[in-house]
Amino acid sequence: MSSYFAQEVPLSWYLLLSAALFSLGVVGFLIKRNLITVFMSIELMLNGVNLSFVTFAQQWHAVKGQIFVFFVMMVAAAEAAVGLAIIIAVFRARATLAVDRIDLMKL
Amino acid sequence: MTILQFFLWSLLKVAVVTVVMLLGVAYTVLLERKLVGRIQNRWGPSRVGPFGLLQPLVDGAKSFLKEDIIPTGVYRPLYLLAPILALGCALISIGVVPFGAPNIGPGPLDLFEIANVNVGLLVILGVTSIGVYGIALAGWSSNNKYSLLGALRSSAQLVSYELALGLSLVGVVLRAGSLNLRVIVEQQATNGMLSWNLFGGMQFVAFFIYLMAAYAETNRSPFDLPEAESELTGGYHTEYSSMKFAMFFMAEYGNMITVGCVATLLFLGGWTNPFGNLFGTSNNILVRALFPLFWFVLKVFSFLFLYVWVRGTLPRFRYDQLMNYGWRWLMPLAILNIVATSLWLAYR
Amino acid sequence: MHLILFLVFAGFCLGGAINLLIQSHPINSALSLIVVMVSLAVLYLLLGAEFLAAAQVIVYAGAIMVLFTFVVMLLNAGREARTMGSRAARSIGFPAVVAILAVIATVILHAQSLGVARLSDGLTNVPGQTNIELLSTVLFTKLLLPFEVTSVLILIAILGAVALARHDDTDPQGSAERTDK
Amino acid sequence: MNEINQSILTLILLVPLAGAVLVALVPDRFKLPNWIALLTALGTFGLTLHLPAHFSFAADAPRFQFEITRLWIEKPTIFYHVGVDGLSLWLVVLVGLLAPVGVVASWNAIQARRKLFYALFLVQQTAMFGVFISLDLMVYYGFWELSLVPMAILIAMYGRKDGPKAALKFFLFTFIPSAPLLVAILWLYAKTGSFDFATLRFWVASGALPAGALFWVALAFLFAFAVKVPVFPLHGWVADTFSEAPVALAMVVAGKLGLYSMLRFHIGLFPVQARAVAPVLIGLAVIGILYGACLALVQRDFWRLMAYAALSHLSLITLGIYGLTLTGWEGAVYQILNHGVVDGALFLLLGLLYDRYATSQINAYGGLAAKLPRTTTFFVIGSLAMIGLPMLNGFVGEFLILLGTFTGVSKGWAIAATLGVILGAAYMLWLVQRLFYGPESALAASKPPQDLRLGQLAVLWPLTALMLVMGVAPMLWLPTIETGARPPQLRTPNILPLVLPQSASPTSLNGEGQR
Amino acid sequence: MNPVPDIFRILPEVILTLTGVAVMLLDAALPPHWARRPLGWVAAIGTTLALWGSLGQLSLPEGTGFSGTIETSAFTVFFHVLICGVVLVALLLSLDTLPEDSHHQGEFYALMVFGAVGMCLLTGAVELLLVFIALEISSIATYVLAGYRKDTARGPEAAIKYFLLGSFATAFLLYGVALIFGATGTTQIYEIARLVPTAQNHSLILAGLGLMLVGILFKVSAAPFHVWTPDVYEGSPTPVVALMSTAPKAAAFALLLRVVYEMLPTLRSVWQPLLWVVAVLSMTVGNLAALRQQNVKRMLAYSSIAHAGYLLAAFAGLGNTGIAAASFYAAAYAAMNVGIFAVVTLVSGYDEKLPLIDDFRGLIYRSPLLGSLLIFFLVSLVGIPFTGGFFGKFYSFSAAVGGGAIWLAIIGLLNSGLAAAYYLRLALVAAQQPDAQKPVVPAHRVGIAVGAALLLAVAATLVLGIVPGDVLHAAEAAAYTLQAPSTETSAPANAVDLKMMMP
Repeated sequence: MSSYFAQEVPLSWYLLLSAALFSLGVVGFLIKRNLITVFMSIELMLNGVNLSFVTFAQQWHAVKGQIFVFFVMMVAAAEAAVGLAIIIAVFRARATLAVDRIDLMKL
Repeated sequence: MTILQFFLWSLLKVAVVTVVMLLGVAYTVLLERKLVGRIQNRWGPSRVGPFGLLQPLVDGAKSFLKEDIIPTGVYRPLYLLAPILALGCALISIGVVPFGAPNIGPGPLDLFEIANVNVGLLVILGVTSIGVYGIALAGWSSNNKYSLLGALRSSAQLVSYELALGLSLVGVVLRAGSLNLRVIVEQQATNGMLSWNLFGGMQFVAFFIYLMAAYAETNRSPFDLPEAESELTGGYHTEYSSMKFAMFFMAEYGNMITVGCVATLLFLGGWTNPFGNLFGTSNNILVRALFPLFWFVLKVFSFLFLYVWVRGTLPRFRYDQLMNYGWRWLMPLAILNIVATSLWLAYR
Repeated sequence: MHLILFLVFAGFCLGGAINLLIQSHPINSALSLIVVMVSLAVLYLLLGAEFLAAAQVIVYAGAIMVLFTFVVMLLNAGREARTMGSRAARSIGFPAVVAILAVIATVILHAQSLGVARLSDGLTNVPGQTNIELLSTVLFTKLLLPFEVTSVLILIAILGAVALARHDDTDPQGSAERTDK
Repeated sequence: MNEINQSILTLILLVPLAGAVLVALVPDRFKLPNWIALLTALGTFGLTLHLPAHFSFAADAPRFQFEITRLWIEKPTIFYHVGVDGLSLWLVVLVGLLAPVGVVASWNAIQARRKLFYALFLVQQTAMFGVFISLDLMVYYGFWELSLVPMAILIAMYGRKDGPKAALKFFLFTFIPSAPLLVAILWLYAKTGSFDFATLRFWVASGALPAGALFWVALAFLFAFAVKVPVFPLHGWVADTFSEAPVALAMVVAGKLGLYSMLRFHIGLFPVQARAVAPVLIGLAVIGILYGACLALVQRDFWRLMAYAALSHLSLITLGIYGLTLTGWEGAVYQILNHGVVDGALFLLLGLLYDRYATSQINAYGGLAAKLPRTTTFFVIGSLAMIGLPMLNGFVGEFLILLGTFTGVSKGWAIAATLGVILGAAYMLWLVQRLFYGPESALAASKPPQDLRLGQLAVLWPLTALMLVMGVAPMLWLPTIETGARPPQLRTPNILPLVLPQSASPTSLNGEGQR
Repeated sequence: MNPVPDIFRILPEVILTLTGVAVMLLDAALPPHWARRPLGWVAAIGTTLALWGSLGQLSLPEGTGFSGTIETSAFTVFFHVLICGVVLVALLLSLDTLPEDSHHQGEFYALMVFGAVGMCLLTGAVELLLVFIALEISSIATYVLAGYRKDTARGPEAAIKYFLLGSFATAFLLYGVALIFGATGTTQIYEIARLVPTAQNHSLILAGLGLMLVGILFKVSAAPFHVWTPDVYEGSPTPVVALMSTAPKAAAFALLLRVVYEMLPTLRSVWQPLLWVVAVLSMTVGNLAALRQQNVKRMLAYSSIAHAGYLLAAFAGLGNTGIAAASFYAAAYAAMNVGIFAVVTLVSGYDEKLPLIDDFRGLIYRSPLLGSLLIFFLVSLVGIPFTGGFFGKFYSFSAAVGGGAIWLAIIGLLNSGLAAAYYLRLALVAAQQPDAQKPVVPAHRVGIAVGAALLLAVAATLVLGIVPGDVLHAAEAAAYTLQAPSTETSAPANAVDLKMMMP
């Protein structure tokens, strides 16, 4: 099978992509104004990190990297459950998801 | 085999399978109408063609020709995307289903499976889980409270039962030690029906859970709450008409077929002969190619029959009953099944 | 082939990520993120991590993002205001992001002996052993404790989600309905 | 007896603490807290008297007596190391003496929450004793810091009008400078591995430590002490604290701790560095004398007047210390004692006036002499002692300091300082005149006269007698002080070996035994 | 090879997990109208058992279990005891202060205990994967607990801020781990330490270290990653603040110690200046901001930022000295902070009727006990001798001075002078005459549980302040086990010789 995919891509490209995703996530965290999208930006960051792990796993032939990603997914799922529950609680208490209006306590 | 050949062959397989699948969908609809008719002591469609066999074609034509209404309040991009997503996901998963015996075909080519993936089962689960979006987005983008409620119900239902569904398959995977569907089937091939996971594999509990979850996953009666006409005037596809409605319709039946395929592969021995080697094996290439296909289709067909039978028999659940059933009964049961299976495997 | 696939799906990834930032409606952002995740799954496949590719689709796209869209739909939050963040975020955050990206990119580009990606049989050297077998072997021997501990994590998440999302004044009948949120 | 000598200092530390715990536990009824505090204070005073009674003047007697050394914390090595020498001996006694005075002064003044007051007052006693007897820098620092807390709380809770503000000011003024002090101590430890006074002195003298850093370390020490004294530009807290603090605390707050610490831990540890900065301090001290005196002249509030008077007097003592002459030192230590005794008496009396008439505005008073003859008499005696009338104690101290300055430093400074003393006479006598003489004010007429009562007399008589005795028989005290100022092995007069010119070889500065 | 059964290596965690599960199941099994308070006692007993269990681990030979993923040593035991102690105090505190009719009380206790599992694991983990999961366990538990007063407007707000910023930080940490994995090919801390000196891609490690530091410093709320702290503290239930301002922080500091001293000791020249700057920033920012606060919890939040700075000053110390000082400070800080939050809980109540500093006016008149305790803990936070706070600062700064960072110590001590201003403000307000116009709100009754909690906190603070020897020994043993003895550097190398020359 692998003969079909003979052309190779340097791993650094993957890493750059991962860095880009991570940075875009950070940017999203900073500019997004809705709690849910802010949270999504964090997920984007995690995905960027995951790509790094998988790439490095390939680099070192170390399956640990892939397992790490597996765990990150599980954690992300747990985080999503809790985070969205919190978001729902916020919405119930404040009837808004706008970051700028969650400001009872000034940051 | 060059890369070009590989491409062409793959394209051919995809085309054939898609056509067969769509035909299957169409005739499943007919099958259902006929069967439900019989169950209710009437004939069902019988005017178009002999025994109404051409009815699906007419239905299709009707869908195409109807006026395509897009209500003004909808969120257009997603409204248009949703049916495509739904149908697409329903069709894709067939791509990893092996529906015939392996190693038949020129060279390394596998004629009866589009792609043999090591994690085939996971692919099916993954694609199915994406399918939720079609329904969710449809309901949401319709900008209609019935649609939204239907979509919310549906996505909650799908997410909930997907867990039970996935867990019910773990026992099978434990037995096979692989996620490759071909491996799973081969493992049940030794003694015909006796070595099926359903019987010899002691996975009847899992099969039961799978069955229940499958009904819920495909929004079929008795779990067809998302489109409960009496409450939701049609649920998530209330605002859809013509071809787009047909796509949802086809997606539902496509999912049924996929689910039937998976049940066949995982519990009913896939394409293998239920009687094992009782009648000996033939060396004729045609026999070797077509008999498995026959068995496979037969098994899927029986599964579909079961679907319709249940629909014709059981009333609809209430929503909280549905959720309670999924979380409080099926899930723990599935987990127990996993524990029991692993213990059994460990101490066998 | 590998190159083309990489370029295509990397493009999807970046496009999705940027779209996530641009879109003002949460649901569009969520869909963009799903695009990113599914494209990443393909990239994982290219990197020989087939199990992860499947898990990515099932867990991320199929479960986590469903929850997201579900909540977006449930709360029907509407478009977000375009304030582009606070002044602090603009004046400190963006330079910081650029700096981080620049540093990491430089580091990566200067990193030595980075190999090339191959769709190998999942890092394994034993013939016939699949990626998933290798993965599970390591997972259940060397990394057993983290795996076991994850159950506590999941337990906490369930406990917490239920405690937070449940209406306090409803009857126990209705609670099951919300367990999945 | 030896056993008592072994444990007397620990007892002195623990008895007030135990008293504090006891006060905290008993119910606030029948003036129980007052009595317990008084008994504790008297008992502690009795214990402190053990020290001069058994202090050895033998030529071969160790410099520090009643020493106790116990390992407290292994790493960093901190010893519970206490002991007294001639410098600290009388100060300990003074603290012991002022404790019952303070209790008596608060007897009626403190009506609410007496338990807390007396408990904290006794804790404060412990802290002050601790400062005077500690010979391990960490232990010393501990007590030094500890002394702030009860003081601040007491000022805040029992202060007059703006208690909390004054307390905060006091605390910050004295707490922040102790930051560099601690760093300096830590630096010394990092370099030498010891907090012990004697060890550190040896190290500093050995010249093994970098001189530049040592200069800053010494400065950090000095800074912390100078604020506490206070030395002229650092006196911002003193007026507020005096006018707000309860009487019992005002009489103990100023001077002693800082001045003693200067002698022991600045000059004592860093003679060379101290010598380098001495001229600056002399200048500041003289400014402080004049500045304090001038400000005291214009005050309308007798607490503030007393505060600036204290600034003036304490500056005089600082002058004595940084003149670096033996005469000056003896005078300084003696003057610390005088100041304690005299201020104790005066504050007690002013406190009574304040309690009675509820104002500290001087011009509200007048013509009290006829109605309160005893009060007037004691106040006049105290004032005279403070001014430095011959035959009273203030004279001896001031004279010694001025003499030391005159001979050891410069005539000009001495003359300037004398001018301050004269100004001191002016404001004190003017105060007496305004308070007690002249036409009877409306305020004085508004209340029925009530002169000193038995308890107050019981305190004031001994204090007054002490002023007289200290004035006529300074020889009872001075030898002891001299043993502290000048280690017993060197009975040579005048300039101390510690302040030898820098050209002297480092070994000659080693500890006690040379030349 | 390893004679100790693996289960003993995670004994406290196992006990805590079982306790949590028991509490959870009992909560589900008890009839809805029954009081949930006994569950708190179950949790407290379980935590105490876990504390004993971790003390029992001292008898184990130092080493790792579960294929080198978790370690037991004096270091882990030190932090386990610390964490279990704090959780115990927080549990006792919640027992008496949670409103009787509060919903999900059982879940509250279970979450606390489960959170402790994560924190304990975090201090013992020597595998970054386990570190990550443990960190998440403790974080998620605290996120949920932070939002527990969900009927108020501030509770969910606090939770969401904590959650978003916490997850954000975790992502950074994770990226750092990824880069370090990329440079070394492993995530086992010992192996990383072994491989780092010879690793090819040094810059990758540096970038990874930087990102990991960002993540960890977020968790310990050090400036400039502190912005979440005041809001979260203000909005969270006070018993939870008592917990989360101490135990997870202690665990995160343990992680920081492990990362910098055990995993990357060779990069000292890189991380030390970074932590130096962060320490100074934290102290200064924390103290300056605390000066302006009107809300007690916000003030204490900023003060905790400042304390993180003081603790970080210890990282300027060399080898064992620094680790021991940091560990000791963590203990002292935990003792006094949990104590003061206990007092604040009792004064302002679970529903926080009295959140402002002015509301504390005359506390000592309303409730002499609470007032005195408040002042006592404040005094300790100021760092007055004979309290834990003093020795904490003392060791921290002497480590800094020993490591050559005299300026850090000076800035730190000046800062603690600055800090005295606001601590004292609160203390003095509490000591003032009560406002006659204001209606007197009775302070919370001090019950058995809360009394025990306060007693523990006071005792710990006093013990750490008067006889710190034993704890310091433990901290030094911890430092010794964390770090290979070879890297120990003795600052006054020539001091020993000279001392021998002394008469």
